[in-house]
Amino acid sequence: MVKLTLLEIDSLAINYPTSSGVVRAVEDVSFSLNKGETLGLAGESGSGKSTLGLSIMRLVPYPGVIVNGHIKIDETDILRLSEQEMRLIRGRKVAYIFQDPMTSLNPVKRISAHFVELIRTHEPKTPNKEALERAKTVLKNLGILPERINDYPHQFSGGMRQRIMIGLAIALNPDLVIADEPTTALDVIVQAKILDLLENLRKIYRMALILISHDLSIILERCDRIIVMYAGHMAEYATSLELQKAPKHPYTEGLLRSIPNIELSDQKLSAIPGSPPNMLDPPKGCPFWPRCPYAMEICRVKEPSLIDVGHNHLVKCFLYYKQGVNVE
Amino acid sequence: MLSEIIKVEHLKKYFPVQKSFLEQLFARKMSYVKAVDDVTFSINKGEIFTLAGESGCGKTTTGRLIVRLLKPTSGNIYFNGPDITEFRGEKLRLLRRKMQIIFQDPYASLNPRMKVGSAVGHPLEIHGLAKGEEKKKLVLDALNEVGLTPPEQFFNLYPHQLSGGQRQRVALARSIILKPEFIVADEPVSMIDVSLRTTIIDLMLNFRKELRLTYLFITHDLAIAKYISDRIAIMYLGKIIEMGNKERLFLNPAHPYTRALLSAIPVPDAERGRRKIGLKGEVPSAINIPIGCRFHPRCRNKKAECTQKEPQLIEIEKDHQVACYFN
Amino acid sequence: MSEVKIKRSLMARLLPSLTSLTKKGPSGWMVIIGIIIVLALVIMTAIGPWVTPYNPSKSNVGPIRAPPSLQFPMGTNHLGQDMLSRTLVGGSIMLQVSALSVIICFLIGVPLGLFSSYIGGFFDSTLSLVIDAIYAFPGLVIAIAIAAMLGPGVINMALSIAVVYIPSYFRIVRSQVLSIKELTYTEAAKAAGARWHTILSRYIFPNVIPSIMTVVTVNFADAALTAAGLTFIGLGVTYDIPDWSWDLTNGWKYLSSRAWWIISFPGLMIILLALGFTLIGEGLSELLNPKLQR
Amino acid sequence: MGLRIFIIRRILLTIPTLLLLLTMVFLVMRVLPGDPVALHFEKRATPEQMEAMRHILGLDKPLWTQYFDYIVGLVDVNYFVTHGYPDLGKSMQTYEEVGEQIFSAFPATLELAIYSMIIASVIGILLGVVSSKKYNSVIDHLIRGSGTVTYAVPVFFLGIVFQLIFGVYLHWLPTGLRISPFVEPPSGLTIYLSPPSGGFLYHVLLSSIFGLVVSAICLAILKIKHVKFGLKVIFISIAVFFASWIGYAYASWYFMSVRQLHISTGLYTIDSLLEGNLFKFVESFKALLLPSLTLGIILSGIFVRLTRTNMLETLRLDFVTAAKARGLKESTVTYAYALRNAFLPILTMMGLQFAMLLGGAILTETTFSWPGLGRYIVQRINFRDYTAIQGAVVMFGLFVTLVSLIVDILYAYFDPRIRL
Repeated sequence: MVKLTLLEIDSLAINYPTSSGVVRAVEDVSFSLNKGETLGLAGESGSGKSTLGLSIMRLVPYPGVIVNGHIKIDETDILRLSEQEMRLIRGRKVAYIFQDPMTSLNPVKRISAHFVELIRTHEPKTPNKEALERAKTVLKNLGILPERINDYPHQFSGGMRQRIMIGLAIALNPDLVIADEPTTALDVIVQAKILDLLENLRKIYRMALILISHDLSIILERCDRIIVMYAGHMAEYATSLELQKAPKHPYTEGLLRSIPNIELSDQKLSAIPGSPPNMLDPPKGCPFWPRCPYAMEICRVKEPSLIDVGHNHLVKCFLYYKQGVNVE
Repeated sequence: MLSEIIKVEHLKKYFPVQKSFLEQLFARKMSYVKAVDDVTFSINKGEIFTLAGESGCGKTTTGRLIVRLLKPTSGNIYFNGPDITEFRGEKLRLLRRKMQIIFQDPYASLNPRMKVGSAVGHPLEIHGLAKGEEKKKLVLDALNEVGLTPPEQFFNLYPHQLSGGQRQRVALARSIILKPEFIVADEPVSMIDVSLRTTIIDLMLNFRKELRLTYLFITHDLAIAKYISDRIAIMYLGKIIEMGNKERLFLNPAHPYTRALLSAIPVPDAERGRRKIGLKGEVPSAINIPIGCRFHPRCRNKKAECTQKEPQLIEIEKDHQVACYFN
Repeated sequence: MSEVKIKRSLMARLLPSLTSLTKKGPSGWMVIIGIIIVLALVIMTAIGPWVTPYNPSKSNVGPIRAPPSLQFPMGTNHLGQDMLSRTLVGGSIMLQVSALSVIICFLIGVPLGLFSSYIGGFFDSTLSLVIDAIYAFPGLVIAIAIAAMLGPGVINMALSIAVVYIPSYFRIVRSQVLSIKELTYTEAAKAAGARWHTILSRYIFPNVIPSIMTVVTVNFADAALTAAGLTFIGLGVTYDIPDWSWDLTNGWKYLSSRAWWIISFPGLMIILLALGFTLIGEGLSELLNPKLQR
Repeated sequence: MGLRIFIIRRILLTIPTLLLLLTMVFLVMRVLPGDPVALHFEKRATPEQMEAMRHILGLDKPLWTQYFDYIVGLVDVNYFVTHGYPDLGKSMQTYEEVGEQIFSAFPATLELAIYSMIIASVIGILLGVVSSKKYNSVIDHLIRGSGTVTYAVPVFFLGIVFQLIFGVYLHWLPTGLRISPFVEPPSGLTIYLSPPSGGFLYHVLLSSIFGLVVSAICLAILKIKHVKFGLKVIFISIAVFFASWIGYAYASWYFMSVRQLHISTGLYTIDSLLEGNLFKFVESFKALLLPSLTLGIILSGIFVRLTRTNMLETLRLDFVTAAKARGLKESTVTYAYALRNAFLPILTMMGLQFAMLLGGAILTETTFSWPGLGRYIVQRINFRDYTAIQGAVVMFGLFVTLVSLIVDILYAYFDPRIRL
């Protein structure tokens, strides 16, 4: 089987210049994603995972700016595209699903209008009627009665709206779907349903998926590969099996030990001491060192870079440097 | 039983559907949201009892009713024996020293214009228990106990200078400063970063030992519920549908809703694909609750009687009760 | 002694918050510029009587309607009064009227809003209905009707303006209290056994103050403009004391004589005064808008 | 479906609101300290004269009776139909009907209000959108700054400056009145009906045919709306038949006696167009230009700020980002998504700002000698003519209530969520 690289991100850095200083929301992130693969982005609030997700759409919210790096989709560097060219990639090649289904649909437009608008933006020659028919088919696949296509968003429940969002995402059969906390606002039963739906549709349409979540359990359950983000940095990158079995980064290790597992009884949880850094004033050196049980002298001074510890398992930690690193 | 600290009997809370003043004049009839609809349970001294369920199931309302932040529509609440449902004035104020509540959102539960020190010390002031230096000492002790060290440094900070986890610690300190016997913890960790949740939970568990506290723990996260609690009650649409000892309930879930709920919980395990039990439809509105068993429209194996009469909680094994005709 | 202490702590609090405003971008600067303008005008009006080149009320100190010259930098009006002197001291009535009306509004609107929304129920609904009706009514029409009933005078003007703006205070306080009541820290206080007046004074009121501040500043601007309007249609102070709006009105009456200086200078002063307060108000409301903060 | 119920309910709601409003006006005018009659005469009349005046105005009656008379006068439909204006009492100065004076002054205010509202919203919304799109840029600061300055300018000052520049110095535009005093005011559209032919029978026949046609159309509409045929439908169609039959008969009788149909709005720009007289249109438009620009520009400052804030808030919402993420065109996102939603709170505020506009209209009318309600009220204040002031205030109140009714219905029309 030939693996085709769909997305390639290279040393990406995103800053938010604010009145009280520059927030380096994403720093030195590089990874690639093959067609049809699933990748999980795990991290706590403020870890830069959503900014990273939006940057793939080139929609980093104001005042964020991409200050360094490349984002290539199918070999095209999207950072060099004109706004017009980029617009045609959004929704057609890459689709995005947002966290809160209650606010991500236009409240004054019918569901049908959302679909027709989308289809006719990217395929202007499609007649209205045909676009409507296609929308109805999509709804049917999502388990929503096609008659409800003329309803307004507020007439649907949260779970239903998230289905509609998924429908809008897959309607043009994109190569990549980015789901940013798609179920955080929903209850567990609905969450499981939505994630199942996403998984099934992904398989049917052979799409790649980037699942962004603060919940490592969901990501472990659903993704082939995982990136663990911490304070804008990629702490670790590995397959989910390897990440769970042999976590390398102390943060990943701590995270895995603090998640309760309903299948186990008498589980002993332990917390990561301290709290996430203030992004306006991050610690010097490795951002994790103030909370790290293995912190060394060098960690306070120098920032580690990503190193491969075998089988494309990357980790950003001095513990895995072969020889001593010079402290400058 | 003497060891019962809280007993709740047939507790109900119906909220009238809010309408504007002028709309009320034209409205045909009042409709109600039946947030809590006949709930009965008791909590033993020193135990952690969990109310779990999806959003809108009435778990938070039950917690607020017990600490008397809301007035029940009907039913009774007993605390250490006497019925506190009708307490008011000074009696209620004295009662409030014994029971406290911790809220979900650490960003909304602290007054932004009050420094940490005065926020934590305010309950002492309210009840006239300590003043000046004595108060400050008690506050510093409490801050120390919740792990905000050094406490002197946190004493003069405003809430906006703290992180979410630190704020929740302040809330915890505020709730234990009166040395209560009973605390309602309403989703205390659901808005805190994953890596910090365990700290808060561990603090709560410590206080149980040290202060011989009893908790009513309210959560939507059954994995945390399993970790922390002794007994669990599952609520659905304002009613407890299954209740019992933690081990028994998780080992042998009897209600179809509980089973679906348990199967839906994600597990931090990359290896095994778990089978999820789907449920059809969605939770109906609490204004029009289905007749009979309130779960029947979504149940796979319903029979005729489920649509007619509501099943009551019955004991299926020791310390394990279910409200379902199939047990 | 304690007063000194209070003053000192106030200064200690205000100064850093003023300097921190400069870091908050254009909105912060708007507030600072507004404060400077207002302070400058207040100081000018206060020390005006001692620095005027001529007696501002004295007629025929120069020729009638003389254009600006070295002797009369802002010209003279139809009575031969010196416009510069009149402009220097002409803010006093507007400042008095607007300050007085703001105080009345504050003293009535804020407590009314606090109690009404905290108590809730029928009292609150009825009161809100009445207040909303006043709010929806053209403000100047109410002010005119009441000023016409009460007759001219500084206090009467202030009263009629106050009636117009009390609803703004009531509404903002009420909506704030209602949203703060939803926040759990008031519930936490209640659960801790705090009495209602403690909750109102220590948990709710301090958090309402910022939004009241924006209303106060906007209200100052509106009151000044309304006062000018009332004077313009003859419901202001009827005797001749130096007043910007009075001068402006007179200038208008002799418009065909092309004496642009009689209207321009008082008009610009009114604009400056209203602008100062508007800048503060608009800057503050942008800074405090939770929907625009991230 | 839901919209209709909402509209009916909203219309019903205006009744208590109006009652409240009328009561408040009454309270201010009668209960507030200060005797209108004494104030009117300013101590220049004997007690007997004042007593006689009180008697004429009915002020000697008990307060409750006065209140009752006042409300009844306003809702007296018969009076309204026969006179063409409501009973608002007699002027203390001229002893003429206040209602008549107010109704003749009102169109001038309405015309001014409409034009300045259009100017304010066009300028305000356009600049507001631009400003929010260019958030924190030089353009944004400029627009925002000028909006703030506009807000601080007294409306009459701007009016005076305009008069000075365009009237006194440049002589481009008239500085007062609705139309030059040498031009006859436009009369509106007059349709001359041909003299009636045929006799009584002819009219009966014609009107019954008309009734049949109308009820047939009515049945067809019911059919399209899938209303089930039943007793209700029969009843409705019979009622419609009789109503249209009588209506037509009355109309044809009326026109027979009048023989000409006169349509006039009282708005000079529209009436002159109806009349087909372009010269009058230009004249009245020129006269309208300065006052409405003055008022519109002053008000636009608030609209800029409102639009900008609401747009900024809306542009941050998820559905706007989501729309961009679907690759929709920038213009679609800005207008169909952001502005369409931001427009709802703007619309509400527009309703409230209308009240402010009327306040500004009083000053503008005074500045430009515009013979509207505002100038009327100001003139009457100088005479201390309290019945007239009260009447004018009531009229302003009715106008505002009507506008807020329209705004609320529009809101419901634009926002599907409210129709629940």
